[in-house]
Amino acid sequence: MSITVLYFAWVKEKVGIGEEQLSPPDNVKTISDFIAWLETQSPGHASAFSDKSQIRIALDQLHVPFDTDIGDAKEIAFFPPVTGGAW
Amino acid sequence: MSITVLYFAWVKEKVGIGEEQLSPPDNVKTISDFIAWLETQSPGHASAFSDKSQIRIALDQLHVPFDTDIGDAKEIAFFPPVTGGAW
Amino acid sequence: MVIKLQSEPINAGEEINTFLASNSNSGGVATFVGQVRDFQEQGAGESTCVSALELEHYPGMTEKELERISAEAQKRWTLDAALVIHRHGRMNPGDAIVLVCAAAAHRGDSFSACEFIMDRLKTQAPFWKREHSSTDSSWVVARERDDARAKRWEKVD
Amino acid sequence: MVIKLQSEPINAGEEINTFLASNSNSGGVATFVGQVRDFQEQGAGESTCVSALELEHYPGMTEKELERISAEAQKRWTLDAALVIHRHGRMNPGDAIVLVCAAAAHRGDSFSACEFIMDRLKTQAPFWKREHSSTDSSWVVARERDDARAKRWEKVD
Repeated sequence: MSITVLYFAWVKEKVGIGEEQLSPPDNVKTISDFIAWLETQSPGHASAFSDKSQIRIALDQLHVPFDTDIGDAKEIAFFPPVTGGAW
Repeated sequence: MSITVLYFAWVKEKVGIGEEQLSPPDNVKTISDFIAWLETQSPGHASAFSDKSQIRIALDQLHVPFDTDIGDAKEIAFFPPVTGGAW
Repeated sequence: MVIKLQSEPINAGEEINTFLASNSNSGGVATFVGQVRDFQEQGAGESTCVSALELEHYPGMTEKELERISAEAQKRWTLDAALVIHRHGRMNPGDAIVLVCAAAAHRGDSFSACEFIMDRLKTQAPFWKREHSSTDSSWVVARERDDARAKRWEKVD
Repeated sequence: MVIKLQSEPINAGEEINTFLASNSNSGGVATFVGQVRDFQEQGAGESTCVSALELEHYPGMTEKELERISAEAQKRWTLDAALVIHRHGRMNPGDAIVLVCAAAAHRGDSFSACEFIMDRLKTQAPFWKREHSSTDSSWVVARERDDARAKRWEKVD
């Protein structure tokens, strides 16, 4: 399986790129599995995911929790909690 | 004592005038007393005050209830419950 | 805190832009515009056409009441500024009758103040509405819903 | 229901006037404008100067999320129309970041829908803010108050 992986804000800065196409091994089922595998890919990936309480996920552009099955999703995005204006 | 009396909306239409200067007798203490006396002044006044549940009062431009003492107020106004836009 | 009472049309967008510019450091600005509709609900899904609306008011008391309401809003919430513009006299469907703006650092304050001012205004500001249709003209009767909405705020006193 | 995402400045007053004109038969229109402030609270009364703000977003998801939020508002309240305009990219203090408008027959619906859209937007729409001062630039951390505000609406689900 091949999936588009997107990173935003400081997650992107830590990983070093904004987008990549990845094919995780078959034993990767949930998003937590996927993150564990991502952390082994580079020191940048490891650093981006060092504090998971600050990571949010969207699967095919929908907010989802860490234990979600990736299934046949085409796009997964990792980013910090969202922040808008100061009001 | 002389007091400026104002009428608005359909209260004004029923009384027939928007403003008058009146000197009620000494036994008129509260607004209820004043209305009872007003009702004897003309059929228009009587008709305006026939349903007191539809009358609201401002004494010197402040909303007040019927049992308020008129004291040395300079202006008293009678009008229907207020109505603004339809929103 | 600015109160304007006018018989001229209200240009809501222009007034809001002026208000935003003079409060450019307020994070949030909530506003409300009340417009003249071209129909009046008669209950049971019925409605009649409204060709014009006339708003009588109590000169002197209206301004004071709007000021009292705005002052009360400023006491209850942390506001940077508030603006109330109310029209009186004759107006046409689609015209703005009232514009309320509230600027605050936090949006909760601006929303609550704006809604409070509107609710109080509807039950306290001395305006009386007469609706004109093609055949008729009549005073509008006050609605209990407005009293109920205004009473909600008494709990927080 | 209209969603606009743009890097160009938002002319709030002009957009509001257009919205009012296309919803002239809605009795009430509630709007909210969020503006870039020229300072950032640091807690304990401290604040630092903000010279510019940069809003990164997730193209594609942002539009979908704003549409989901507006659709949810239309399901919860009786609205005639809703408009959300959000800016992204670099902006200056005093600029409008977001404009939300909600038109309804009754003001309660327009206020609630507008506030709901703002609360949801702050916690769900994928925007990340970077503040630039004269010496520094840093990502802004999400605040718990926003989560608390957004959670209020879950009770009415």
